[in-house]
Amino acid sequence: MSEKYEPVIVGFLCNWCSYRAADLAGTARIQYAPNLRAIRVMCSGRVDPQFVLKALRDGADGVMIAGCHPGECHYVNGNIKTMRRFMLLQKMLTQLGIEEERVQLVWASASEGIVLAEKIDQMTEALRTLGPLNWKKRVLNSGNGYQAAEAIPVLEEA
Amino acid sequence: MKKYAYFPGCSLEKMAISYHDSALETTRALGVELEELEDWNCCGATTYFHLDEILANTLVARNLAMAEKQGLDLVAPCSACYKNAYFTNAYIQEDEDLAEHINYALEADDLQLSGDLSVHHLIEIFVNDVGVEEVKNKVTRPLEGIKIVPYYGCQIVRPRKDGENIEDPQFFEELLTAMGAEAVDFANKTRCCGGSLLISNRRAALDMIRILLQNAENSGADVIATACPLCQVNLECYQAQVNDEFGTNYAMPVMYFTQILGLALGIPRKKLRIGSELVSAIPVLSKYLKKEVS
Amino acid sequence: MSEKKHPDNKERVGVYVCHCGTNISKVVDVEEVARWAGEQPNVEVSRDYKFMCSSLGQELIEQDIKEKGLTRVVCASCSPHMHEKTFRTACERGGLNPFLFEMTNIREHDSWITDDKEAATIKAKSLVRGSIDRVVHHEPLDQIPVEINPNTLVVGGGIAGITSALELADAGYHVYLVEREPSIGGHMAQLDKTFPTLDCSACILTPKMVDVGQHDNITLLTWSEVEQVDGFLGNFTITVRKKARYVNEEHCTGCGICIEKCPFNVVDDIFEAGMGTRKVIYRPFPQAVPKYPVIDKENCVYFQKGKCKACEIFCPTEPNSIDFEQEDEILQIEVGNIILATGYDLFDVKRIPQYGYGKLENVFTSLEFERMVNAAGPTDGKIVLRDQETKPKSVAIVHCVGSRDENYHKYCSKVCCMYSLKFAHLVHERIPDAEIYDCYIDMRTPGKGYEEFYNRLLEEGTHFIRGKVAEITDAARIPEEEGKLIVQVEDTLIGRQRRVPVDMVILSPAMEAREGSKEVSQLFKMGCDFDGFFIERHPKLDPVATMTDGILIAGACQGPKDVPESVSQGAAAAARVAGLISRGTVMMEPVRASIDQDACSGCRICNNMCPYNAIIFHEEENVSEVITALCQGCGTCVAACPSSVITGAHFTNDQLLSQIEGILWDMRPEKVTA
Amino acid sequence: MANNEKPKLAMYWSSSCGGCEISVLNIHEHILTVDEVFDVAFFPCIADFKTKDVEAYPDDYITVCLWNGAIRNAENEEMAHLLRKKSMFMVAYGSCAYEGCIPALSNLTSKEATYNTVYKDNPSLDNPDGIIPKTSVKVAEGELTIPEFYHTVKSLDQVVDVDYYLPGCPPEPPQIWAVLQVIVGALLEGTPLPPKGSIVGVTNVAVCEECDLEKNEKVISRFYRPYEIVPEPGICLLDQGIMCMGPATRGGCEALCPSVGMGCRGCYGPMPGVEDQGAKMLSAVASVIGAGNENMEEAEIEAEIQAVVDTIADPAGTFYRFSMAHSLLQRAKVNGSNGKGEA
Repeated sequence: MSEKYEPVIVGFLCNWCSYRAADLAGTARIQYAPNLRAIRVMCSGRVDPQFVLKALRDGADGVMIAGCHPGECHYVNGNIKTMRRFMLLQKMLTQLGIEEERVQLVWASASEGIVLAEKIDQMTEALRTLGPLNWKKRVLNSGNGYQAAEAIPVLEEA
Repeated sequence: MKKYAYFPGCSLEKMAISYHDSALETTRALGVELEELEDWNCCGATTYFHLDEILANTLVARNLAMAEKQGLDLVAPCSACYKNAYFTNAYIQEDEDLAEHINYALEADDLQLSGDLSVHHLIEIFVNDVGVEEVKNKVTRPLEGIKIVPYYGCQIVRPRKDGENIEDPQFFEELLTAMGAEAVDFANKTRCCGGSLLISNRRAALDMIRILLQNAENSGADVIATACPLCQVNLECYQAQVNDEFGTNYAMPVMYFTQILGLALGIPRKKLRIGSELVSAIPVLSKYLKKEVS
Repeated sequence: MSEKKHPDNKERVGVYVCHCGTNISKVVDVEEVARWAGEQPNVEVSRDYKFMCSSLGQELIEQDIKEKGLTRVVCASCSPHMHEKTFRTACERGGLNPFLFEMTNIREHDSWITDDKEAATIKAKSLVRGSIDRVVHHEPLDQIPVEINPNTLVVGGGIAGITSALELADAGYHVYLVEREPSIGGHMAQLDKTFPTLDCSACILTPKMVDVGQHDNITLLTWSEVEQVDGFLGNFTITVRKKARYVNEEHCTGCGICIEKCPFNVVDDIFEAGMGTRKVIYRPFPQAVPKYPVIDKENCVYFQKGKCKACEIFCPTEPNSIDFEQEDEILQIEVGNIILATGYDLFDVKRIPQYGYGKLENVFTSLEFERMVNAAGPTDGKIVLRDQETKPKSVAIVHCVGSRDENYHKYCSKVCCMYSLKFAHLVHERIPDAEIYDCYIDMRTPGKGYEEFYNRLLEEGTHFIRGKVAEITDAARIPEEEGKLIVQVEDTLIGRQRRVPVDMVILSPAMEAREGSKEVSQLFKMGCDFDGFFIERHPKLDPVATMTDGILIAGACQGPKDVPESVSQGAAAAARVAGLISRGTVMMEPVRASIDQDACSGCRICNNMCPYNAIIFHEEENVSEVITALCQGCGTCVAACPSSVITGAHFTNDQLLSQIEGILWDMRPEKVTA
Repeated sequence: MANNEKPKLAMYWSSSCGGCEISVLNIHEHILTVDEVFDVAFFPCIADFKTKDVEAYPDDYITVCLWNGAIRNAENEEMAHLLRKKSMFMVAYGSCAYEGCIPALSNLTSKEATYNTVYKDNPSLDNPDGIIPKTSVKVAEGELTIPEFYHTVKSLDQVVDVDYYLPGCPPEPPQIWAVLQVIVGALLEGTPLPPKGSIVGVTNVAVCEECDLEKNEKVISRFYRPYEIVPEPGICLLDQGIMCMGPATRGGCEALCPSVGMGCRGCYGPMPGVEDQGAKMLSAVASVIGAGNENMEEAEIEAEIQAVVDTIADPAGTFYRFSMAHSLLQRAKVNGSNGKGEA
C-alpha cells in the first residue's frame, strides 16, 4: 500500500436513504475519500451489532452505520432501534478500548449525497489521526496486546 | 434574598444617576440585592470591539471574572454593558482558544474566567427572577390611566434566548401592565435610538430619534420607558435639537423603567429622582404624586 | 478475461466487470479487477465488458450460465437501484434463479467519487470479493404472489383525490373517497381564478365534483375520517369514522331551507378563511358535494342550550331529515390500494410578527384575498379593505412568507409566485388605477404559459421589487406614510432600502404539510419527511408510489404543487392502481423475515420490533411467528433476535457476515503492512 | 484397547474455580458406575499424579479427558497439548474451557493491571518491595522459573483440538452423565458418537423456553441490578428490567437461575448460529429499550435512550460474563497503564 496510511471503513448503508445518498454523491461526481466500503442493508435496523464487531475483528479501522434521519425511516422507526443499539454498543465498545470515532452512526437522506460524502471524509480523517486498528495483529496476536509491550517493560523477561 | 454582582458601567453614577438610584431602590423593595462589583472597568462599549476583539473581550472578561470569583451572577443596567458581557461570557464557553488567551491575560490580575456565571440585564431580574406576578403583588400605587411606550432599544434582544420572540418581545409590556399602566403598541420598540451615530452623522441620528418620538406621539403615549442610558439620552436630551432641526415640537418625557416601577411600588419620587428630567414627567405623573406633594 | 477451475469450489460463480463506456474504466482498472476476480475462490469465470447492461452484455451472462453451468452471478457495474432488475432478468433467462445474483456498485460508489486509480481499483476488488463471498450463500427465492382487491380508498377530496377517484371509477373500479370536511373540493374550491389561464376555478372544478357525487363506482364518505389501517398491499381493511351530520342523507333533498331558517351566524374560518360567515347548519359553499348540510354541534343553540330546532321545524321532507340523535358511524372497508391526497395547510403568517398580520388590519393572507376576489365570496368579489368598503389605491404583494426562509421553511412553495402574479392581475383588472408593488426574492415561473403570464404583468404595470420584505409597519416616518402600511424592503436591483406606503398588503404564505401529517403517515405506515410531506418512492422515477406497497400519494401532501401537477399526480396514482388491479395478482420481493418455530424460545424480544405488526405470538406453542404478507423486510427483528432464529431472506447473517469478510480480504494480518 | 482393560478417565483443572471438579460428584450414585467403568489415569484433584506420569503414557492412552478451565498461562497450554496428545477424546468441560468464562473477563484489562491488583494495589497485601512474578529469576542456588502469564485468556479450543463441549458453570449433572454415557456407550456397545465438535447436553432452543415465568412484549425503561429490586414472582425478569441472558443463552439447564429469581447469566453459551453471544444479547436488550420514538427530536431521543443505557452498569461484563474469550473481539484494546479499555 502507499506510504500514507489509508484507513478502511466498512459502511452499512440503508437501501432507501443512505445508499441512495451514496449513489447521488457518485452521480453528482462529489469527490470524497474512497475509504468506505459499502454493504447495503434494507434498513439500518438490520445492522446486527455482531456485524460491527465482525468488521472490526476482520481488519476494518472503523465502521459507519448510515440510515435515514429519525422520523424519516422508510420502515417508520427502524433507525430509532438502530440508535438504541448503537448507543449501548458504543458504551460497551468504550469498555473494549475502541475509540468512539471508530464506530459512527450517521444520518443521510436520499438527497444528502454531499452530507454523506462529508461524513465519510471526516471519518476517514478521524481514523487517520487515530491510526490503524488492525485487531488481529495488533490486539490479539501481539502476545501482549495493543501497545502493552511498551507499557509493561519488566513483567516477564528476566 | 437573591444577590447579584452589579455592574453599573460608566454612565450610571453620573449621567444616568436616576437609573442607578431607582435600580437600587426598586431591587431592594423587591428583595434583590445588588452588590456593586469592586474595581470594575469599562465594558468596552461599542468601539473597542471594532479595534481589537481579543483585547475587548479580555476587558469585559475581567469584570466577569471578578463576579465569578465572588460566586455571583452579573447584572448590568445598561444594554450595551449587558450585551458585551453576555457575549464574552458565551464566547469563552464556546471558543477554547479565546478562553486560553483571556485567562492568560487575567492571570496578571490573579483572576480566572470559566464562564459558569450567567449575565442578566437589569430588566430580566424583574421579569424572570422576581416575576411579573410578584411585581404585581407589590404594587401599592397602580399606575392606572397612564400610557407608556415600552422601548426596548436594539441591544436587549440581541442575545437571542430560547423562547423569546426577538421581533416582537412582550416582557416589557408585561412588566408595565403589572404596574397597572397601559403599554402602548409600539411598532419601533426594538429599533435603534441612533446610538453613537450622533457623533458621526448628526442629522441621520436626529431623524432616527424623530421617528421614534413621532411613533410614540402617534401611539398616544404619555411617557417613554427605557432600559438603557444611551437610549434615554438620545431620546430625551436631543428632543430640543430634533425640534429645531425638523420644526417639530415634541415634549415627551423619557424615563427609566425603574423610576416608573419605583413609583408603582410606592417609593418616594425624590429617591427615584423623578423630576430631574429635561422634559419633566411631573405633569403626566401628577395624579399619582398628589399624595406626596401635599 | 480469465478462466480458472477450482477443484474445491462449492459454487460456480461468474463475475462480470463493466467498463460502463469509460465511466468506470477511466478510474478503475477493470481488466485487472476481472483478472484478479478469476483467482478468487468459487469463481468459475470472470470477464470485463464495455457495457454489461447492453443486450450483448446480458447475453454473456446467459450464455455462461448455460455453457459453464454457473450457479451464481456477480456483476460489478453501477448501483443496484439502476440495473439490478436488468441482470436478475438476464439470470432468469439463462435459467438461474434471479436471487442467485449479486450486484457490486463500482461506479456511483467508486469510479465517480475519486480519481485515485490505485485506491479505486483496490476498492473495486474489495467490493467484488464481498459480493463473491456473499453470493455463495445466496438461496433461490420465489417472489411472493399477492392478490389485489379491486376496490380502492382515496383519502382527501381535493382536486388530486377527485382526479384519482374519477380515473379509477371511469375505468370500472370501485372507489371509496373519504373527505373530512362536509364537502369535497379542497382548496381549489376556495380559489377564484386559476393561473395562468385565469379560468374560473369553480367552473372547471364543479362538474368534476358533481361527477364524483353521481358516479356509481364511487362511494363518497364526506365528514369522515380514517381511523385505522390494517393489512397490506392487495388487502387493506380500513376503519372509517363517519361523523354525525345530524342530517339524514337518505331523506334530505338538499333544498337548503334549513340553512335559510337557521337564526345563527358564525365566522367561517375554513372555507371563507375567516372573511365571511356561515349558518350553524351549513354547506361550506353552494356547489358543495354532497348537497346535504351539516350541523356545527359546538355552535348549535339546540345542542348547547336545548332550544331552537328551527331547522327541524322548517325541514319540508317527510320524514324529517334533521336527526339530532344521529351518532358517529364506524365503517369497515376492504380495499386493495390506498391513494393519499390529503393536501396542504397554509403557513400561519402570525409566526412572522414583523409582518403584522392580526395586528395591522389591512394585512391579508392569500387565501383571504382569494375569497375576497371570488364573486361568490364574502365581498361579492370586490377588493376592499377590512372595513368592507374602502378600495385600496395601492397594494403590496409579499412573496415567500415562510418559504425560502431559514427560520421557517427552507423550501420554495412553488405556487406563490404565480398566484401572486395572478393577484396583481386581478387588482389591475378591478381597480385599474391602483399601484401594485410585488416584492419577490426570485421570480419563479417554470410552467407552460407561466413566464408569458409574468411578462403580461410587467406590461400591466406592476411595480416589481426584488427583495425580501423586512417588515410591514404602520409606524410612519414622514407625513406621506401616515395612515398607511409601510413595506420596508431592500430593493436589491437598485441596491437601496425602500419604504413603500400602501393601503393593503397581501402575504403569500408557504404551503406546508397538513397539521398532523406525521400521525397520518404513521396511521398508513409510510414515510414522512422533516417538513411533514409524505416521501415518494423515488424523487424522480417514482413520485406517486411510497415505500409502502399499496399506498400511493398524489398532490400537495407530497410537496408544494399547483393544480395541473396535482391533477397529473392524481391521475398517475390512479393509473398505477388500475394497472395493479388489472393484473389481479402482484409479485412481491421475497425479502421477508421468518422465524424457525422449532428454535424460537418465545422470549418475545421481537414482538414489538415490527412497525407493521407482522409478528404475532402464539401463547399455546410459546413461539412467535412472522406473518409473511405483512412483513416489509426491514430486518429489524432479525437483528434483534438474541437466538438468531429469525432469518431475513436475501439478507441473512451468513450472507452479510461473509460479505464483511470478503470486503476486508486485503486486511487480513498476513496481508497487512502496518 | 485390550478387552480386559477399562477405559481411562482424566480430569484436569487449569484456570478455573474448581467448581467443575466438584460438579462431577453431582451425578450422585452414578459416580460408582463411573468408577466401575473407568480407570482414573490422571486427576490431580483427587489422586496424586505427576505430569511425568502422563508423559509416560502412550499416545491416546487416556480414553476421555475432561478438561476444565481456561488457558491463562504457559503451563495451562503445555498441559493442554500434552493431554490432547495422550487422550482419544478431549472434552472442554464447563464454561471456562468452552469459552473462557470468568477468568476471561480479565481480557477486558491488561496483564499489568491484573498484576497490580493481585500483587500491588490491594488492601490485603503486604508486598513492600512491590515484587511481581517474573518468568525467570536468578538466585544464589541457580535460576528459578515459573510459567509465563498470558496477556489474553483463551478457551481450550483456541490452543488444542477439542472433540466435545460441555458448557455450564458448572455443567448440570444430567449433562455430565450424558456425555460420559455417550462415550462409554460408544466404547462398550459401539453406539455411534455424536459428530466431532458437538456441544453435548444442551438443547437447540434458548433458556426462555424452559423458563416458566410469564413473558410479555418487552418495553424496558430502566434496568435494575439485582440488589435494586425485588422481582415480582411469576413474571419474566427481563420484562421487569432485571438483566437476564436467557433469550441469548442455549437451554439445557432447565432455567435454574430465573426460576429462583436471579437473571440467567448466560453460562451455556450462545445459540447455534450466533457468532457472538454478547453482541446478540446487547442487540436484543437495546432493541426493547422503551425510549425514543420517531416523532421526537433527535437530541431528545438520544437523551431518553442514554438515560436507559446509563442504567446498564457494565455491558461488557454483563453480556460477555462467560463468553469473552470466544467473542468476536476476544479482548479489549488496552491503552495506557491503568489497564482499562479506555478509548
